[in-house]
Amino acid sequence: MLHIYCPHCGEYREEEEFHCAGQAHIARPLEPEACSDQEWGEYLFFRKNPRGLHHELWVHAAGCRKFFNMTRDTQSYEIKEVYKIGEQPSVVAE
Amino acid sequence: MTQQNRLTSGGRIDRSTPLTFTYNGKQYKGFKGDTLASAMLANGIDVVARSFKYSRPRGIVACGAEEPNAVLQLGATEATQVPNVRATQQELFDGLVSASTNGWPSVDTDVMGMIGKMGGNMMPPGFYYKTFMFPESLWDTYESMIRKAAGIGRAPKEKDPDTYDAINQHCDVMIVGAGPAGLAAALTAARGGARVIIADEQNEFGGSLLNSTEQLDGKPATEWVRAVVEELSTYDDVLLLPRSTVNGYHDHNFLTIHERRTDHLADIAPVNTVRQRMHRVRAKWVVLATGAHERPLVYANNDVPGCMITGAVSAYINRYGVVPGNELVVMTTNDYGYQAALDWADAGRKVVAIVDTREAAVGDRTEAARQRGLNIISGSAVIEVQGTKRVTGVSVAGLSASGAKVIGSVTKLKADTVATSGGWSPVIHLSCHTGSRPVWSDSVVGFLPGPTVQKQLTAGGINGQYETAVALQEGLDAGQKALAEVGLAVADVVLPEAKTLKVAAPMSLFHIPHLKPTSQAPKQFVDYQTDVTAAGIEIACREGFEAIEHVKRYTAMGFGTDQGKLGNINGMAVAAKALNKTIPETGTTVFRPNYTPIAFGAIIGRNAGALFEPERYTAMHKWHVEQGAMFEDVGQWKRPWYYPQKGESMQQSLNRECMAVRNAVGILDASTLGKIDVQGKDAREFLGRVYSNAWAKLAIGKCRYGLMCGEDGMVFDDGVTACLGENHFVMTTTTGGAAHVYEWLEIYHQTEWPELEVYFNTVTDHWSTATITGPNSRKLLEELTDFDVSNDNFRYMDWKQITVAGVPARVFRISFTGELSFEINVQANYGMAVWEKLIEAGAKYGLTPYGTETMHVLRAEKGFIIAGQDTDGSVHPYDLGMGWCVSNQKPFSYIGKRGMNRSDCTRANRKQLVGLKTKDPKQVIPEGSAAVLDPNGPKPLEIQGHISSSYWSETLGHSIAMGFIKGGLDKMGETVYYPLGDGTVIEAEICSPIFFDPKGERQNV
Amino acid sequence: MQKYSGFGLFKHSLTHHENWQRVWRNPTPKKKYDVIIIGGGGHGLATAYYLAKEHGITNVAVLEKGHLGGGNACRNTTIVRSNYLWDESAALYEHSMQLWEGLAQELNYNVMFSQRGVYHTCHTLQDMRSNERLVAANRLQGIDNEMVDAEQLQKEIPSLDCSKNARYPIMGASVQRRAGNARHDAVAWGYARAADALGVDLIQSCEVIDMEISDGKITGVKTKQYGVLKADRVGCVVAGNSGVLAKMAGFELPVESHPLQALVSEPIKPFLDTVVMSNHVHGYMSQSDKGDLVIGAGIDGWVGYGQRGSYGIIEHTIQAIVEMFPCTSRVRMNRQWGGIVDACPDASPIISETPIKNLFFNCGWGTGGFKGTPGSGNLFAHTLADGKPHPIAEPFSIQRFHTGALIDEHGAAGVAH
Amino acid sequence: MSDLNNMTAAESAATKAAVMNQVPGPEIEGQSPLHHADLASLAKQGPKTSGVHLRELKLLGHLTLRCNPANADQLAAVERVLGVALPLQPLTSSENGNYSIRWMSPDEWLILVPGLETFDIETKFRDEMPGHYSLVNSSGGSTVLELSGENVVELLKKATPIDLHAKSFPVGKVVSTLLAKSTATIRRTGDQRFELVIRRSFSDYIWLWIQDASLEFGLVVEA
Repeated sequence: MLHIYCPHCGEYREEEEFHCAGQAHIARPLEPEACSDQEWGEYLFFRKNPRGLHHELWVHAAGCRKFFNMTRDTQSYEIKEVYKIGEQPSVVAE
Repeated sequence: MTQQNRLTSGGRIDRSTPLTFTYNGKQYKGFKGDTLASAMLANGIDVVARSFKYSRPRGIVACGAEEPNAVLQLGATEATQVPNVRATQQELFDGLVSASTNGWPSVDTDVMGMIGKMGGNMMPPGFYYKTFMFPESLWDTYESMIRKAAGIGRAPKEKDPDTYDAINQHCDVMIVGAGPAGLAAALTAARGGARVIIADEQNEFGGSLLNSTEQLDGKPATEWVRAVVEELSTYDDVLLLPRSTVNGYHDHNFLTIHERRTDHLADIAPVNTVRQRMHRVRAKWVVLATGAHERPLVYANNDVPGCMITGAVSAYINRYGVVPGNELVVMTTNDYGYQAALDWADAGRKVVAIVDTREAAVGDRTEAARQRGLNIISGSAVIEVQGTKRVTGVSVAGLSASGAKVIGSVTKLKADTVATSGGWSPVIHLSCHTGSRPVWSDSVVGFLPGPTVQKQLTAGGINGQYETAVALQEGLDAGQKALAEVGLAVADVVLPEAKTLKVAAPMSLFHIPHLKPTSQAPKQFVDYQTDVTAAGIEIACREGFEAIEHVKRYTAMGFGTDQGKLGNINGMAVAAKALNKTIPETGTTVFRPNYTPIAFGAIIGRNAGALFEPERYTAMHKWHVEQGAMFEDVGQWKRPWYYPQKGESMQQSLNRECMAVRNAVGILDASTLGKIDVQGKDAREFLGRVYSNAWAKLAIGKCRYGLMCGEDGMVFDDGVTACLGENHFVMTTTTGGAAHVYEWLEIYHQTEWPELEVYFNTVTDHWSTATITGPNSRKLLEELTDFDVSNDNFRYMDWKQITVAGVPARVFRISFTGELSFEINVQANYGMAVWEKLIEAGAKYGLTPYGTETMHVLRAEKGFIIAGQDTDGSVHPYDLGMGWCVSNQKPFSYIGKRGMNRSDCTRANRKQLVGLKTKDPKQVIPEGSAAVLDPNGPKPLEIQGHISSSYWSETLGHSIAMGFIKGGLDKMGETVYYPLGDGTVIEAEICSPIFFDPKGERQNV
Repeated sequence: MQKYSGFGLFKHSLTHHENWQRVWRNPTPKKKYDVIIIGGGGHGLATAYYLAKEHGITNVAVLEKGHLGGGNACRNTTIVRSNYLWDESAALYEHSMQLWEGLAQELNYNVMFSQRGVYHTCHTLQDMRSNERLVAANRLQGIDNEMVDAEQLQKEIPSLDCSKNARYPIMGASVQRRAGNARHDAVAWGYARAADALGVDLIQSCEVIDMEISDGKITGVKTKQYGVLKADRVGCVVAGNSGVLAKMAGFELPVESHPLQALVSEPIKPFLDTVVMSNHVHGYMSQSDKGDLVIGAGIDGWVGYGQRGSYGIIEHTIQAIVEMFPCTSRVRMNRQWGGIVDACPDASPIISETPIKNLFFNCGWGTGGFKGTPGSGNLFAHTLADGKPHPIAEPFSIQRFHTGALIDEHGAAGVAH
Repeated sequence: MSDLNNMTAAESAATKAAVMNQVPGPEIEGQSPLHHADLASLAKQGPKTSGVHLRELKLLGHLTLRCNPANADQLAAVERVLGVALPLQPLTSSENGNYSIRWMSPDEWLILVPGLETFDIETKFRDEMPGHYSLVNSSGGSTVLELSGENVVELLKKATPIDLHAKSFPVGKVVSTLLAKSTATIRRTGDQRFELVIRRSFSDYIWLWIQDASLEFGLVVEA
């Protein structure tokens, strides 16, 4: 069970209050019509899925209902940091 | 029965409180403070089980969680049966009823035992895989035979009468184990002002100190224990949990503690108390002071009742005042084994010999034994045991220095008990749970906790430190370290004086050789419960199962309910020897939760029966119940499904409800629909981006239907949104989709378009919605409002803020039935009041309550879809024939636009939603039926599509259906076939899904 | 290959089982193979076996970084069934089902395939609709699957609570009677033994650390223990590592790897002789021939390679089990563990060519890989032999995630299994 | 009636949002979410001493305000309307007589007021609040349970993963979190007293849960 620091509430909460919304920093193409089927497919479905550091999007669903980013090691499950939407991570996955 | 093995004094039992218990139908006596196992030994019960594979008689080997044999069925009544209870961990209570689980006709005289003797050689590891294959047809028979032999205890047949619960705990320091190390750590942390939880699986704190005659500060060690426990219980922030096993160590220092609150009192928990409780602990730091398990040695016939481990023998004598025999032979590879002989002698019974596999080991304990004049045979081993249901004697022979070979002659000694010690294995289970791999230590001759990312400290036996003085010191150090880590000052603790004994080096020996090669020697058991022998492990290795995981799986070693606490290391040693590798080379075992088994009930706590999952109710729920409504589960909601009247079949109810709506007026509780309040100057823009259709021109006071698609273009929800003000809208969603839609809006707002000025708020629970629909609905409404609800003043797709039945309301003139309809929304606190007024006033207009089923029929007559029923995540608006609900003029590329233009989404022959009219109007196509063009073709037949909605329409006097057909929109009038399970085929014609009032006149009147 | 039989067993018992042959060799790898299969799990071993047996390609190596069958092959809950919704998947899983039937005899290794039936219970009208749709589709696909009502279900499974007072009363169930369980380890070992006997090199403790790729074409792999091994074609079958190997080859997959947990009770006397799964209350259970209740838990919602998940999932799963089987409340949970499942967005696998020539991937089986083992291996072998997908495998290409031709089996895949 | 509509028109013009007085005349009795449980009679019959006390603070006005904490004009407006400032610190609350404000999220607050004042306050907000904000009346959608007594912390620990130790959960703190299988906004109002804002549709479940979980302590229902 992960113990997650909510950057909006400013304290640690149990994983049960959150849920993961997948890989972070996937921006919606500004001009979808300009995307090929291939590009749109990659935006929709293709993911980094790394063994190691990963940037994820989480939401404090049962708490403040705000989304935020998390940098987590997918092997050891260590959470390196959490940061708000629009912010950049200080620990970056390769 | 007399307790022939009970000492007249000593131990921690209360001889003034005798208890009666039953084992296999016979009554026995024990004392308060006994475990079931100690009481059984006191009564001289030797055979407690028959082994799983060979059905050999088995006796009690150990005195704790590591016991592999004494696994019994408990329970005085059917409902309170508990399978697989370890007698060594079950406290005795008056009236306890227990039974052995295998053996026919009885555990003492068992027919299978004969077969075990004869067929034993036919059952090498993996024998299942090598046989029972021919003929193929007989496998089912073979399997049913195999299953007859399966299992240990049995599940009750009745519902569990007990309750359980879970409680969330938070602390600075979680200490696992209340032996000397754990208590020292707890005392230190507590004095330092930390929030502490200390848990121990036993009924009282003290750990190893309870089993010995050791002294601290010149007094019995248990006095120090009492003092420490007394002090700890004075701190508000210290939680003491006896009878509580820390069973799982999960990520980020989350631990689960299984507390048995009443299992020591009775079969069934006292009224208003829970039988067991799970503590879900989040600890800043964890101190593992879990101690160590003694390893038995592996020798021929080492499973005969009377073969035990030395620590257990000492524990039964010192803690329970029970000597489990008369003539003891000890075999040991280390000094600690001597203690059992000393305690046995102190108890006044005969020590036949101490067989030490080492040459001339000199430590304080060995010397004590010598001074006592005990017969010590060095450089030798017990290579075989005689006896079947109880040890009758042993064969002792000299060993080569390495312990690999038997040398010299064999002497036979008479004895009824053999206690062995192959050294100790640190209890590292918890440290492995979070993925940390243990590390082998040659000096400890065991695995130690490996590196971990958890905030974890260890102290005492788990570090291979078995001297009390060292354990105390390590406990104190761990306590101080934890204090520092959580930012508290060093605590002032003085440890008691413990005598440190000199210990000679242990010998690294696990498997005692026999005169014959292992494959031919009498069985030498490694894992008692799964009947894994040294020979079996050698076979596995010989066959090429070389990875330790392969060995374990092929032989089933460690797969018992004790999870190999006694046997695993020995097994790895035997495998290593067979493969000419070292133990670390052979590989490590990884332990997983649970440390010891936990009742399902304890894991689920209160979330059972009525509290398994919430039932969500609307403000009018009580009324529906009183009307005898049948309910449909929609998400967590209970929605009225239909309202049967006396003697009505379901279809009759539906026909009545449908006709009432078409000819008079019906009323539906629509409160469960999701409602989201949308405010802000960009609300309109936002709607345009999340819906497929246009919103720019929706005027204040108007409503509009919208389709919501994913980025893949597939429809996932729909609903009506009303414009309440220039910057104010209220959106409705499907009942099941509400939460998802709300999060959908938030994620796009928060992550993609934060610049848009809009706020979303869920108001589903705030509004109660009563929908009145049918030709008489206006008349009914007129009675309850003085607002002019005429068609001129209140148009179709308008909403008005008026007063209904004296309650301020938002009324939406929208229709899901095709009839003139008004959806009356009032604050839920007044929902029932308005509902009851409507019912009262409606009587004269034939007002009829209807449920979700009738709603489905009525909307299907109109060809309206239900998201989730007529969509399945694979259809876009055009597939649904709802191109009219898509606006490609919008400047912004709304969610779904690009997706529904991918090549596969625009190809010909996609499955499209159409109506289906059966040739025989009376036939209703079962929902889910699949369409084919030629029902007589060869299988697999190409499926053209499926029926998503299908009903009998009383209004139209024939069946109606909606379904998907490849290229269906271009196939109007063509025929498709629906082959049914009974072999019949329904023929249907493809038509428009709008069966009733195609021009939509009725809703506009 | 040493023939296994009851008689053989007896014969060996006379010589104290000292003469059993090795089940497989421990060869040192050659420098060059026709085909290298990365991944010595069930699917990889089956692929090797069918390559040798059906395509006569025996110059094959299976590279396994740990020990054979040590991944999901030995961590799953062993359910085998073929009642999937869409024609494409039905064809795939039924192909597999037909290979299961008779597999023990073919491999001369008892994989204990037990066709004890698999029930999907329905607790809501929506459940009923989707199962009726499934049953209707399967019927036309030539796959056995039928509906039973609650009353009949109660007769067939007495320990299941089919009463009206459950939170979500059971309304009925679909049952595929040909479905059931098999012994997971035995499947991997049986394929390994048979492949080895046909000349396939099974290389354990051999980790692939890079791919030898030049102008868009793969020529071999670099291993930690044996350096570069050349191959004409490389097949990657590494559930739980697909993303990692794809990254070595320089592309991403429409796959995410999630923890999937499972658990067993202590062994108890058999009371459940079939498999019951509920998508709605989200739990499923069978009872092994040893007596353990084998229970599959859900997937964690985040990427995780640690072979462990969150405790909350265990709690929810057991809640569902006790809700369905109230008599298990006093039964005790013995052990839990976790695997890594590679999940595709449409809950269907990938058996496909890749952007790299001669490199093929077989992955994304999500929670349903075990049942697919024979079919997956059989079709992937065909793909590796021909250099292009078998017709049944064609729809399962990576391209479908670009065109949009997904095969959405979330309904049929249901609970994690 | 026409009043309501004219008023709405006016409102819409002024605030671009629809507001209405949702509370009818006194002749119509409101039914709180736990109305069906008839706590009043339970209070009469039930025990008087126990470890846990329960009281429903029913039919209060619940207003959800969402605005920009960095907008000084908005903050000032709130203070003008309620006579107390918005608690800007996460997980805190503030109160002024019958008014209390709970921090819900960086841009969201729950304002509790006496039921009959709801509309006036809503109207005041519409008059006073500048800029981009939303104000939503959610009075019908939730209710408040007051739980107190010597075992109240132990009871709540069975339902919520929040650390309730006074060190980390002082009086005045507010958290939105899980409550068994539902959710609640929990505010500590005393050493052994908490207020739980819960959702209407889950209230019966929570009522059942509290009865069950408090068996070992005994439950006193207060009117």
